[in-house]
Amino acid sequence: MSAAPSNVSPSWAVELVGIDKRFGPVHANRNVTLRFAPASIHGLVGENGAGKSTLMSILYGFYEADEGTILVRGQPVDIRTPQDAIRLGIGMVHQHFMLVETFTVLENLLLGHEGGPVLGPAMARARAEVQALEDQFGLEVPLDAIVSDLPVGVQQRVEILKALYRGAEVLILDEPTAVLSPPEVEQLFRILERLRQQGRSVLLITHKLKEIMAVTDRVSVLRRGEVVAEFTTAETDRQALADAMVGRKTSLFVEKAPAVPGDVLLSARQVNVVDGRGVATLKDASLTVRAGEIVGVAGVAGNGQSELLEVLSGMRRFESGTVTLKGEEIGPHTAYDAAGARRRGLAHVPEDRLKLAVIKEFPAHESAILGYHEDKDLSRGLRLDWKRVALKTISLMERFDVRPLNPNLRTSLFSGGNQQKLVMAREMDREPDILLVGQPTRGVDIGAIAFIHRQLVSLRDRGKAILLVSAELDEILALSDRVLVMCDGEIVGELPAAEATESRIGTMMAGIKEAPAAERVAP
Amino acid sequence: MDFLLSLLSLLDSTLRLATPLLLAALAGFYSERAGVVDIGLEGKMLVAAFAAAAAAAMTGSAWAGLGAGILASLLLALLHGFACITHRGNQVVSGVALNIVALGLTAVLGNAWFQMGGRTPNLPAGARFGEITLPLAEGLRGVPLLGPLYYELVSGHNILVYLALAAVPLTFWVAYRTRFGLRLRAVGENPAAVDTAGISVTALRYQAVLIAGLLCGIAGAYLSTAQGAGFQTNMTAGKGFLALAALILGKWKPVPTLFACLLFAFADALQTRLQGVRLPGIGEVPVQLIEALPYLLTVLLLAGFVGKAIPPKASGRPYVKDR
Amino acid sequence: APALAFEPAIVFDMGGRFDKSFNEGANNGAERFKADTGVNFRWFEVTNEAQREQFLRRLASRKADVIVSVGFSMAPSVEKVAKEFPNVRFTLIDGHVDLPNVQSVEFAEHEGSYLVGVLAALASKTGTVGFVGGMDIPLIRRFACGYEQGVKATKPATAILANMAGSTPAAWADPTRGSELAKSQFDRGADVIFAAAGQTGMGVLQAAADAGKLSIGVDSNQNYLFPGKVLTSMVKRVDVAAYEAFKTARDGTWKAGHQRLGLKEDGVGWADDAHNKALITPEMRAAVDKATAEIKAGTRIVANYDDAKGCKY
Amino acid sequence: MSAGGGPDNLPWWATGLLLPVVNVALALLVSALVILAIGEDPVGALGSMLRGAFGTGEGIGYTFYYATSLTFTALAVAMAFHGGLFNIGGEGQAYIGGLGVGLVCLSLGGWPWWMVLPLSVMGGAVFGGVWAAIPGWLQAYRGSHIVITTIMFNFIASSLMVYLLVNVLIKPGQMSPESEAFDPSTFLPMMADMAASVGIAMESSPLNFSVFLALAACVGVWFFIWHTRWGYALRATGANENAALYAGIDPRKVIVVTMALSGALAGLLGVNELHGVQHRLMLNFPAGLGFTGIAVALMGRNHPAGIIPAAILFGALYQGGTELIFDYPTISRELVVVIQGVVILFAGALEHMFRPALVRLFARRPSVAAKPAGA
Ligand SMILES: Nc1ncnc2c1ncn2[C@@H]1O[C@H](COP(=O)(O)OP(=O)(O)OP(=O)(O)O)[C@@H](O)[C@H]1O
Ligand SMILES: Nc1ncnc2c1ncn2[C@@H]1O[C@H](COP(=O)(O)OP(=O)(O)OP(=O)(O)O)[C@@H](O)[C@H]1O
Ligand SMILES: [Mg+2]
Ligand SMILES: [Mg+2]
Repeated sequence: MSAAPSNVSPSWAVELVGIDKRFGPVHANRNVTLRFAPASIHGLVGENGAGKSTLMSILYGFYEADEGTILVRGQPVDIRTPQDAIRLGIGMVHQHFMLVETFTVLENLLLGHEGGPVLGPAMARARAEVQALEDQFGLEVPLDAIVSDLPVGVQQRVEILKALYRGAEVLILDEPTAVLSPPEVEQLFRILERLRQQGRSVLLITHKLKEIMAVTDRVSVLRRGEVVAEFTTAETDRQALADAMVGRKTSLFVEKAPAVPGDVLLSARQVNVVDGRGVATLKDASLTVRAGEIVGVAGVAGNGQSELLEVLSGMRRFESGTVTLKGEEIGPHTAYDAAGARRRGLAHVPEDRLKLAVIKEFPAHESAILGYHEDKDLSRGLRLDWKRVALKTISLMERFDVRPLNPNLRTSLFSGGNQQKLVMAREMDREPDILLVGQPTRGVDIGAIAFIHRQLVSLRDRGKAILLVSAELDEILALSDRVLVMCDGEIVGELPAAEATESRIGTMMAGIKEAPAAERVAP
Repeated sequence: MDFLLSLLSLLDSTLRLATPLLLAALAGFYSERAGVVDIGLEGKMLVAAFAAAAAAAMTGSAWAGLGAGILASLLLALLHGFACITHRGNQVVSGVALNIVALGLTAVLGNAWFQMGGRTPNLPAGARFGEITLPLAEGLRGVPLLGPLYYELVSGHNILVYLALAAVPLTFWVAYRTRFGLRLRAVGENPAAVDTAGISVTALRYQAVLIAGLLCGIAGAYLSTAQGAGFQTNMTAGKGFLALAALILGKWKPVPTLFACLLFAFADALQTRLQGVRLPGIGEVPVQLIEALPYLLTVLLLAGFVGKAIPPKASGRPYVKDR
Repeated sequence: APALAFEPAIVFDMGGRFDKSFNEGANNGAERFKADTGVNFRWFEVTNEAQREQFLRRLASRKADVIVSVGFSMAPSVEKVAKEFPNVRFTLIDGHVDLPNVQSVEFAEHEGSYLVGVLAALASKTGTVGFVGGMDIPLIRRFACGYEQGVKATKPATAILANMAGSTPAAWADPTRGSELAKSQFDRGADVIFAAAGQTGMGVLQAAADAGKLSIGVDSNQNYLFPGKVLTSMVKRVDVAAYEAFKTARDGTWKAGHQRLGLKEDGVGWADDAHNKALITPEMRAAVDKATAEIKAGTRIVANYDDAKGCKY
Repeated sequence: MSAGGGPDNLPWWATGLLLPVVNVALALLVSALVILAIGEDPVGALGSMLRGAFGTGEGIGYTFYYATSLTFTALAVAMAFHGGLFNIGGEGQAYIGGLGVGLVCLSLGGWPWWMVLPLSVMGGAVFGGVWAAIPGWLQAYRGSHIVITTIMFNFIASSLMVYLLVNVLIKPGQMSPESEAFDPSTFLPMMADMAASVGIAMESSPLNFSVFLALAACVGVWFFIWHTRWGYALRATGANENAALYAGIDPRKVIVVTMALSGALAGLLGVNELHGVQHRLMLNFPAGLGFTGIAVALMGRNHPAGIIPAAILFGALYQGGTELIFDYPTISRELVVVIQGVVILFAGALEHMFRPALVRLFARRPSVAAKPAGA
């Protein structure tokens, strides 16, 4: 617990003193004290479940602390509801979006700040004000679009704009970059910079230590609900932060031998998908994946990667084209579903684990057989043999270090990282010939990331074919033997690992095609 | 001319029958748009019908009846709110329970107060909402087409019918043009967004539930003091459920809901006129088939044309700050 | 020492004892018996099928002296329980059970309906009369058929509009629907409507009074409900049946067997009192009296819907 | 409505036993106030209900007879619930199921009951199942809201049955719209007779062999939902349709099948009411038991182990209520309805009212001022 500056002279923007919070048996915050200065960007890091979101929700009045005091600009304050926080000039962008999806952007901005009982005139006024804000910060948001029609990145911008519109002097950002593309991240950082110049303070939560290093002035580390360290960013490095978060020495690098690709196990030719609204979401997608290689698919979320995974895994019909699975051709009219895919030796870790890969209400052991409940070795006659299922689950949990080791705990009570490990364990357990993986480490802390990466590489080394979709360029670069880049439903380029650099992929992600042969040296 | 008159009479009857459905469906609109499922429209209408008839019988004033009806319905609405909002109870169970309580209680109180088997005395003209002849109706009656249209269809209803019709644009305005409406629709979709915007979810939902109570109160009073002349046990006879169906058919939007109500009422009015009609080749259509017509129609419409109705996302779920 | 108290009982059908209709008629008879003799009676209202037998059996095992069961739906239960308790007397109203300890009382509703049909035809100025039935069951069709015969026999050119309120027991208790049906019939030209629909009929009577048209009540005398607006009522003397059952059981003259009470037995008739005096013209009175006499004498036969298997006459 | 203790860590017996008992007690207290308000003796009246429901052999018979019917309709609701469907159509499915039962019994006159029973069960299940599968299909393939379609199908069932009974199936020359009586050879044995045949004297009541069928249905439903692959697929679909799709389950098929099974369970009500007791096809025999089944299922937390006691509670309310109006002529049958509503309100909708208090009671943590999470 390194020193908070001892002299009192720089008046703090916000001081959280001795905050304590429990959720039933979970002690989310333990006597946390955290201060940050005006005109500064303060980072907050910690493993999954360390209590970061809880702490900030308390500052925002969304939760009430069991104990502790809050001071804003030196004055003790009583924050019981978000309304109190808003009045004190505190704004928050939540980790899970707080948007009304059926509303337009403008309506979302207006909510709670309508400026009069009738919307008409207020709406016009708000439009002008928001426009001014957009210009000032270079944030572009279509005000009359329905939120659910917008890509997540834009939704994130709406959230930020909402906080700015409400006049936040102190802006809390809870993992805002998880869904942003690299250029969007850069843009966000420019905004944060401008806020700091205006004398406002920003509190930034992120799992990406690179970002911490890039923009923050100071950074606090939370572990198991406690503040365990605080650094001046300029005086520390990623390794030190990682070690403080986990509480021991960690390795941030994956070791990996060159790939030895074998036969083509999975391929797609000219696959097209049109969604329910008639929009083409996948256009003439073609690819091959060989045994013993990891093919990475890079791209900003929402550019057809989800559809690609869904088509290949049998969850979605496609309009035209063929998919070839271990030599077997599958057309738009072939009977092919997720169960069929699994029978043919294809496993799938989907992008959105909470929506697809586990059932939150089920106990862990029931989630641990999702997709495999028809397996002969799990049933006895008509009966699903729960004893065998439990044994199986325990072995999965042990192999992948899922904590707590309790197969009867409700799935939703496991932390995100542990849920992800459970899904990985389930899908890798049957030694699939082909593994489709989407966003394997989204929202997962660095300890778990390294583990998951090692598992993927070892599967590859056992001669399996892996298709990896990730919005994290670092992840793509660290794992892939070959990189495909997607933009607007198309596969716009392909690079061998050796030639894949951040900037080349970045330009391709933005939709600027380059001929595969054209060699350019990265700056 | 004869055809015109019978058509007008059909439409006239449609309006009368649509009124309670419309009021109740709009009540459901407010409640469900705020995220509180309301199976209890039926029960609220029933207590209101009883209270209105009882008060009108005792005071001789239809307006006193209306006031009593609204009050009774509000009390039931508060109870629903207490169970579902304050105590986060299951909204469907609460609605079912309140329907049953309303069914029993109105009969018990009716028996205790009037000793007429749960009925209230027949209301004299003064204790009911009479028909209003709109200005110029008599004078314009002779004008071809428009005259009868105005006289037969537009004029000559009681004030609650006009009130119900006026409630549709009013509701539209409230829901889509006011601050309250914006918040109401938001809390039914994503209460957490409302909460983090610094607005009380609980207060908002209580307001919505109470508005539902108010509208059901008017609907109930209409049944016993305008359309009818006294209260009978279970006189709502499923209208609350039909109103709910209209709300869903109208996809939780005020204007389409109006059309759904009119459709149900039209089918209902039509079926009284179709009884005994012979169709070429088929012969006399069984009464029961005609009677089932509104329901069959609804199913066909739902299956064929309306498509998927997407309820307010948070409806049915109590709000808990949770991940 | 006083003799063991006399204990009569009555079981009402689902409509309940204040249904303004045949249950209420039976109730009136029982109340009259109570007023005359000071003897109290037990009563129950059935709420579901299982309770029919349950109430009957309970009353029988407690040695009720006579058990009046109101409504044709009670017939199967009466049959079953009467077999179990051969020493208990049962009177079944509106139904028929052949057992040595059961008295079945049925009414010739078609005859009474015929008379009000005569009156309706004569009272109508538009030449169109209406009929609103409750639930669509043979009993109500019998009413409708008698009514139709009366109308047609009097003024063959008269048009008859007929509606049933519904297919569930709710059809007996839906005055709103009754008033809508009445309004639709008025709109189609009817100016007299016969309502044989329990409480649903109240809506018909109300709508007629509101519209300044005429209605005809059913079962009990309903003329007083809207004086001057109810042409008459087709009375079915369920009250007499109930009263007689209690009285004969008390004085020992109760007899099992089947009775069909028609005009001749004064079991059915039309209500003629101060409330509708002004509505009945001498011409109407003459016509209805003539019909009454002929039916009683057997010279005019009113076809019964059930016997004829349809309204054929 | 998740089963078992939530995140507030109450022991299972507190949520499973203590809380319901407290809630029912409160409901009875409120009922007592209502009885007091109409000028009757509440202790005597509630005592009479209790005696009526459980005090005599006959009373117990009736209580369990009602509970049998309620078990079928509640299981129907529970089955659909686990598939993520809210089936309000139990009433209509029971009605049409009864038609199936009736047709089987009418056409198999002369057969012994134990041969008729499997067929009448099938008749009820198939008719009820098909009647429910249509709304299921409409939901799955046409997106028609199941709540409306099942409500509509209740009305349609009612019209259909009246048509059939008035025009087709009515026993000729009879006033009430009922079919001919079934052949006595087909009658299910009455519990009293079965008891008598093994030398136990039991008062006569409508309780019949169907009660065993109801128990078997409970076990069957429990086994199906929680111990088979199909049950797993059903629950997965109910909890998360997208996850089901991911797992290779076709949610649309599951929805249709779930509704069919749900309707089949509701259809078995006809076995108890018609094959067991009334011995003829008649109008309106479900008499609201389909609707009450919703309350029973929700109070029983959609699990057979909860449904059985909840069904008995409601059976006791029905039968105790009958006894109440027998003993207290001034109390009308509608008061019994009020009491039922109050029980559903307190034991169902307000079930969480005492939870925070209970949590405080059980939280013997050292830390003071433990506020309830997330006001
Ligand atoms: N709502 C809850 N109620 C009860 N227990 C919970 C709840 N949420 C989480 N837990 C439990 O609290 C513990 C800590 O969860 P947390 O989210 O902090 O995981 P973690 O240790 O950070 O794991 P990871 O780093 O993999 O995310 C877990 O054992 C989890 O099961
Ligand atoms: N509403 C709640 N009810 C119960 N437990 C909760 C609740 N919210 C959070 N928790 C628990 O509190 C602990 C801290 O959660 P919190 O969300 O603050 O972690 P975090 O540091 O933001 O993690 P992540 O990096 O995954 O976002 C976790 O164990 C979590 O399970
Ligand atoms: Mg976590
Ligand atoms: Mg967080």
